[in-house]
Amino acid sequence: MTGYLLRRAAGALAVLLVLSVVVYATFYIAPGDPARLACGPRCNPEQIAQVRAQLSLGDPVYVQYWHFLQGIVAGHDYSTGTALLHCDAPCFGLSYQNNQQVTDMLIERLPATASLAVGAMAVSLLLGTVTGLLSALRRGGVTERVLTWLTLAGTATPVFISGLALLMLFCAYLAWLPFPSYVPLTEDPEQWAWNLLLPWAALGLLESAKYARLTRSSLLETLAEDHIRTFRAYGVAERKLVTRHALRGAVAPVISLSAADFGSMFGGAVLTEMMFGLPGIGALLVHATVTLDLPVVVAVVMVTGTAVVLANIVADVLYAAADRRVALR
Amino acid sequence: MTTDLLTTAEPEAGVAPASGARQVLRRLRARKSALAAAAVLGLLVLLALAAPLLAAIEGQDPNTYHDALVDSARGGVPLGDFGGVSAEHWLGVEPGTGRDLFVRLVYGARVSLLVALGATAVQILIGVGTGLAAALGNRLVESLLTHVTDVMVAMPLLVFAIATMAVVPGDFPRPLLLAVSIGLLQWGGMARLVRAQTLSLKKLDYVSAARLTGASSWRVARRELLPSLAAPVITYAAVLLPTNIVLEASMSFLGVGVKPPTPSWGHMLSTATTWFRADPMYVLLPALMLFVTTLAFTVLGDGVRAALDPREASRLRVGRTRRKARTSGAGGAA
Amino acid sequence: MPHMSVISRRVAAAAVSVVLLGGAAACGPKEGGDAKGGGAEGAPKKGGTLTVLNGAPQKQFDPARLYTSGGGNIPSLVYRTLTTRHRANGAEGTKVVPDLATDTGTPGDDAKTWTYKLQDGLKYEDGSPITSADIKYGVERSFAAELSGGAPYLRDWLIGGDTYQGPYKEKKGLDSIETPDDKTIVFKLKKSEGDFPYFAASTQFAPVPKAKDTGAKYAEHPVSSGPYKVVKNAGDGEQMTLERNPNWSEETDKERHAYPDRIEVRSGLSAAVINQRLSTGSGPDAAAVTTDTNLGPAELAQVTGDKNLAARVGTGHFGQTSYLAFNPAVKPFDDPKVRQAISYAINRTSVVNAAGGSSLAEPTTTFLPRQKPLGYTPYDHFPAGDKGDPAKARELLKEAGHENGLEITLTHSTAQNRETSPEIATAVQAALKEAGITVKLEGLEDNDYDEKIHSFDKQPGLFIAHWGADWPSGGPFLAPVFDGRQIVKDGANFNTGRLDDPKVNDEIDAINKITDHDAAAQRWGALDQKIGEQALTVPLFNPVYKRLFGKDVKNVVISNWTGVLDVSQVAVK
Amino acid sequence: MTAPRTSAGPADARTASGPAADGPLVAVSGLSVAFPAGPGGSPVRAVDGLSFTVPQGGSLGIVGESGSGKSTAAYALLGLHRDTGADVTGSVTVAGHDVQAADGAALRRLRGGVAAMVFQDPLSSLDPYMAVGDQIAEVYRVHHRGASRREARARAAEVLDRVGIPDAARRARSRPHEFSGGMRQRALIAMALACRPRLLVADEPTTALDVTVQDQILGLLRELRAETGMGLILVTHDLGVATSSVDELLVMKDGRAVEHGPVRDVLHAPREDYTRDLLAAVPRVNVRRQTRKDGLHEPGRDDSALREASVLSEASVVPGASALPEAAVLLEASGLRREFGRGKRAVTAVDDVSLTVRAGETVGVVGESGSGKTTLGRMLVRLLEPTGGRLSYRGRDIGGLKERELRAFRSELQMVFQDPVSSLNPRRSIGESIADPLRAAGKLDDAAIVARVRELLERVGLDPASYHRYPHEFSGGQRQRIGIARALAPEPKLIVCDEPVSALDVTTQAQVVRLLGELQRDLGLALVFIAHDLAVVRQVSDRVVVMRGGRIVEEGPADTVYEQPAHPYTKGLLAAVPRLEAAEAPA
Repeated sequence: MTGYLLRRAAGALAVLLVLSVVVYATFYIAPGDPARLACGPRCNPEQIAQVRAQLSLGDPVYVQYWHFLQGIVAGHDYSTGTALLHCDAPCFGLSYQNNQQVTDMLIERLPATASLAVGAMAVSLLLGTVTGLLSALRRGGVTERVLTWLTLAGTATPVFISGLALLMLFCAYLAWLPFPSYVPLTEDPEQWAWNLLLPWAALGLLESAKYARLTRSSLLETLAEDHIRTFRAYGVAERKLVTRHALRGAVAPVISLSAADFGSMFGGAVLTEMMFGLPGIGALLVHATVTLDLPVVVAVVMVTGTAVVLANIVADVLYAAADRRVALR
Repeated sequence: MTTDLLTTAEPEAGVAPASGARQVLRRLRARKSALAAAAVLGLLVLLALAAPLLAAIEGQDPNTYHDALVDSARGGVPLGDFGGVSAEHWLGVEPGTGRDLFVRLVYGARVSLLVALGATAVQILIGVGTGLAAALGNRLVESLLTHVTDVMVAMPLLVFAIATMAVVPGDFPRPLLLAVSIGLLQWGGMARLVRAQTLSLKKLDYVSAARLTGASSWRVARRELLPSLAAPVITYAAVLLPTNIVLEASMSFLGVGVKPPTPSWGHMLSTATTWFRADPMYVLLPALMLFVTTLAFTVLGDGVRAALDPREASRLRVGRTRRKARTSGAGGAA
Repeated sequence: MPHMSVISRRVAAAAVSVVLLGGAAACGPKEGGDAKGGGAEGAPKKGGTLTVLNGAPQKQFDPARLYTSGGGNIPSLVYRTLTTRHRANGAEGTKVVPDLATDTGTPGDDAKTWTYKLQDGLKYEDGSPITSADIKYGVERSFAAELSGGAPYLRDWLIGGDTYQGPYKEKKGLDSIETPDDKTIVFKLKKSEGDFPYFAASTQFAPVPKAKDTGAKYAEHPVSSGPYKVVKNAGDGEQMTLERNPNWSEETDKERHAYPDRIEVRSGLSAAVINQRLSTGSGPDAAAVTTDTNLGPAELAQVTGDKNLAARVGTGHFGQTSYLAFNPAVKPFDDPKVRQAISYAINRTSVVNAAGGSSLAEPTTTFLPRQKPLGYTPYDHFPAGDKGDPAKARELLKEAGHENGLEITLTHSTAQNRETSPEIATAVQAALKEAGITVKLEGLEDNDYDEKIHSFDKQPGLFIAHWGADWPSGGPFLAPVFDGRQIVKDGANFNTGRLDDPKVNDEIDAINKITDHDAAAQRWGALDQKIGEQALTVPLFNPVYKRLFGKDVKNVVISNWTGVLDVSQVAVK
Repeated sequence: MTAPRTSAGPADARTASGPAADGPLVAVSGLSVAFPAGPGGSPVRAVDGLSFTVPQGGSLGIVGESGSGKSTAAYALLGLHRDTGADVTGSVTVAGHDVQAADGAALRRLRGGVAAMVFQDPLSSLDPYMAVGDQIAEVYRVHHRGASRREARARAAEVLDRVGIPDAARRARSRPHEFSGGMRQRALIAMALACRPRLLVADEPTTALDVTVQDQILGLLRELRAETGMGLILVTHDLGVATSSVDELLVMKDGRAVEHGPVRDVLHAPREDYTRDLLAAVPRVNVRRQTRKDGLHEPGRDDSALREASVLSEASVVPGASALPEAAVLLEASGLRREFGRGKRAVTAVDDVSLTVRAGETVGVVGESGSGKTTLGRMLVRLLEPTGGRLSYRGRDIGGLKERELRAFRSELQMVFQDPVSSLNPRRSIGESIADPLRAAGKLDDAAIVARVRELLERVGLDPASYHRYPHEFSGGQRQRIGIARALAPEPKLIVCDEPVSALDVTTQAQVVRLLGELQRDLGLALVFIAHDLAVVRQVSDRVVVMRGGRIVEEGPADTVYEQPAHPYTKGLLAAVPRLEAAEAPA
């Protein structure tokens, strides 16, 4: 197990390294001059040159990249003009836009993203597995038909449609809920949940369809397995067959998938964050991309990449834990 | 699902495994929902193909402004009921510009379908290639490709999409670029699937038998593996298609999709969201088109999956069959 | 200031929300207008919490890095400057008035020297006195590369400004700023600048106590000289909380009212959400305003049908013009006849519709915006009527030897800003088609667009551009675009028409010497009319801004300087 | 009814299971089971008018080839077709309960409480996530509602102990994958015992097991019957298994009962041709391989058996391969090794195996599962690369050759695979599959290839016109013939047959074995015949190699190995093979 984890961790590191190189390269060839963007609308060439030097943008790209790596491993010193400060490892450098430590920016924004991801995941898992279960157990009935179509509709509705519909319905027409405005959990848990309800619902609904379908098919598959037949042949009631014997096997792939999805939600919920104005890292990323704020882009990609990679490892471990027949290699 | 849980082992003689396009089609036809979805999609494709013709019939084109049809003082809201529906403008006009909505919607279908299909094709191409190479190559190739796949899976699509849009010269055809970039960024799932399937297939005796003929590995892959991969690949592609439609719409929604004034549903939606109250038709039409298309693709995908393998969706039945085979024998009396 | 003033930086930052929203025309300081002091009934009182719902986060908060003219909106609550804009509705609000200083500045030496005296009793939030040296230091630090972002005028105007690298690298400071005593500060300029008082309203002229300067980190805890201090600045400027600064005294500050006790800024919101929240007005949203988001056409359509809502809309004007720009170095735009033909062919009605309709854009035939203080003088050299004059255009084309039509490319941005966006380009395309001109559209991503149109070498032949005023004066509106000495070959070039006419250059210098604003304005207007004859641009429209505010908001003031609702005037009690 | 009737079974179980201690334990009459058709097909009638009875404490073996409906019939005893869409008619009474009429609750009481079932695959038949003891306890509590968890666990440990699980109380906490195959089957039997049923229905209970384990399980079943007096219905395709365990035999074919009677009668005096054919086809481990010239007569067989035996003998005749020890050595392995995995996880599948195959001879390789025989076979044709040792073909070392270099040898070394389903590409016509090696060789033009394929099809006993048909249109035996044709196509010198007949029914087995024999005789092929079935191997081999744990434990001429086994393992193996003769011998 330890060996397995070590191997996966090494693989993950390699993945992240490549990812950062790709990001660097892509942005290096992208048109637009970050120094000019950072300098302001009417900078003259000398000023831009100064800013370029200050941001070390004059160095060859590999030198910049090397400094980036150094910063992550050892941190680095930087000048605010009045003082020499140390940016602790892992240091992703300073934003081109406002010279803030990118690490701080990330830390400030992670809670919103994490809140969204955790809640949406809970909503989608709950909704998805229950729906999937019901539709598997009520095979052929009206309930199944209704649920199947509902989940299909869920899959077919992009979050910018469902989110808008929810906002309009609950905040504008019915005014049951406030327009979402992120309140940190630590500040006011009740407001936190209240404000995140709609984003959770919008993202959760979309994702739940996937889990519903997976739960259903995997449950049906498990119910067709030999050991279910065994217990049926020993007079165990159908309900118990499902709850005691089929469910666990059926849920394993769902858990595994959801762990992997959880990772991608860290970077993938951009539209939801923007739709609801959540100050998360997805929104940060889009802003940074538009302004060619490379350090921020790289940092966010690293963080979300790490989340995805870690989540995949966790997913595999969970899957193996749930299903002893799978060996980790 | 009338799969019989207890007795699949016995009456096996005569029940053919999935093979032959004709059988798949027959099974597909037996599913009403899939048929309906196929019909809807057929209609959509027809609409998209016939867009210029339809525009001509209506007597409109997608880019002509109709200043007289909108109320300029009120933000350009269309004059008339239901967003300006009239004999000349079947579905009304776009607020502000007065462009014909019907024509823009059918032209939008072209973009959506083109990009989604193109992206799926790219995903299949790269995914199958990489998956095959990872499954058949030596340890080095395998671990390299596996890691590349991991990188792809870990990439935040939108960032790279935005970056790609910025990097590629402006005169490069946008739909093509969109298709290629969605395809280039989202093939990881397909590669993993193909790799896993190929690894199971590789263990099948007929692949060993093919190796014994002295055929080259490429020949083996082409003749023995690729045909068997078709079913899972098509199934997965059917899952990818609606995802790609939504991706295209999302990118257009974010402003990094096809360039205006080319009509695109996602782009229409992004400008339409604020018109929710003032001109509901403007939001509902593209939303409905997008919804129906995605839904139809999803339903059809489900149907295809069921038709390709009525027993177990996209999972090879190697393990169990072999066990069974050894004991009771899968075939009837010789 | 030019097109980019607000836009580039802010918009760049905000582009996404703009893009995303798709909706409302966006952000940026716009100025405005003729709103009557509106809002809820009753006299404004102190107290309560004002919520500001914004699209673009206040990413920059360092006084050295802010481009915002007139001291900005939220920043001007914290930073007082030598002069400031008059906080009044409409045209009255374009006047410059003293802030920290006792007057708007004493010119000397043909407006090459500007002297200011500070008021008595000025204090920072910690109670320490504000001195002229702090203002000098504040100006100096804006030269540091770490704190880039401000307007170029300090560099261009101050003696030695072009080489000075800021106080961190050059400890001895800038000699052209003198502080003979704690209350006096003197600026020495290379040339005459009658507009200096307007410029002195920028945040670069806010005092920064050298001892408290933390360089790039200063924005986190700036030392307030205004009525509020920053108690929280989180999420990269997305969430800010301002509270009263007890050491600010109303007696020294005639412009700011500071009615609310507390101001909460929430940004990063989509325009749709902001306007929806303002119109619903539940909970704290009842006492909310926005300083960067307008009503989009869709919302306008909805609001005009609702009396209660309509009463909560303020109209703002900001000196800005959207226009077609020609690059005469590219054929066939070297031929004045072709430029004129296009000027005749343009259909301003569809362009205005594409920009949001007649309530959000006013067609214009002059380059200078429709504002007296900027020098607006009506003229229409190529009368095209509401819908364009394709016949006249064809005629001119024929004369120019293009009787078989013409094929040209129009470059525009793909950003959804209703100013340089594809809808407008399409409208232009449709209108020129009538005149036999086939237009190929080249839509560029915003960064790419921005870089191309301002690059001397890569500048397209025909593109949609817009230009906004750094302050309400004709100088910053015309000079960068038409002054031949401001053609920049290796940097951002704004003289896109490449006009280098000694007569024009001389006139610009001459007007800059005038310190009487009204007199100067008249000359700017005449200059604009003169330049207009060359058809280097086709003016299209001036935007109009509609600002929605919460139902408990009182004392709404929208000046034509910024076009946005002034938070320093708003009361919620 | 020779089984001892004991009344050792606790009385409570009897009373709980309801009425009728006197009527027959099982009475089936006119039972038919039909499965609904797939799309476009007609319904499949798996069981057709079946009737039989089993007295209290009696035992019945239901034998038949695949598709005969034997398992379907057994499932009907527990009402397992209910709610599956199958159409069941006729009457089934088990210990006085009318299975057809029982409602859901009654049926659940019957299942496990009155009649318990043991399934074929012990691994997949147990819940992989649950401790074995808990699974048994759960079943116990279904039928003893008042029982506490503790009591249920105690009962689980008790029955596990009874079926011979060592340290039962502790092992009860293990999950199925921690058990060996034999132990799992014991656990399944323990589950069946838990509620003291009066009837045990065992569906191919030993089919997935090695022969030695099979022997133990059958022994256990006998013991348990003797001890508890419960009845047994044993469903199996293996006549040997059936005869050693039951009193009566029911032979089924195509859903109908062909023959029914006491074991001895059925074996000795079969009334039906089908039964006779079936018996004749069963390979016997204690019968010498026939050479062409000698004995058409086989002791202990009646005429029909003789007819079949003659066929068999013809099949296995080799022109005295054993008589030509000096025939050229084709393939020689020395110290051959193969490991899988790396580092600590490495598993040695084949360890230091040396083997010689001469032209025209048949070498049999026997061993239980996991003995490394398949790995060895695949190395011999170089589908796998040996990790150690030397492999030479006609003196040329081919052990380390690259795929490209191997091509020259590919046509000479061929293989016939076990699984008739997976050994043919379902998406290609059989003609194309057979033509593959010919096309790869590139010597013939298209017409010549088609002609050659048709010739090969005919040679293996198939219609040459079936070139364009697809594998699923053929039965298992036919598919195996196709596999053989494919192996023959490149005119190989040696064919490795990996369990070529173990997936086939006995009659089909005999035919395929005969075909292989003919081919060998006609074409002078060398064969390596790998199988777990000792009897089959004896019928075809000149020399036999016994493998265990990756090593060769014994090697020698077939008759020597079978009649005077030297190694104790070989002895054990041979002793465990169920024999028809035991029952055949006049009692």
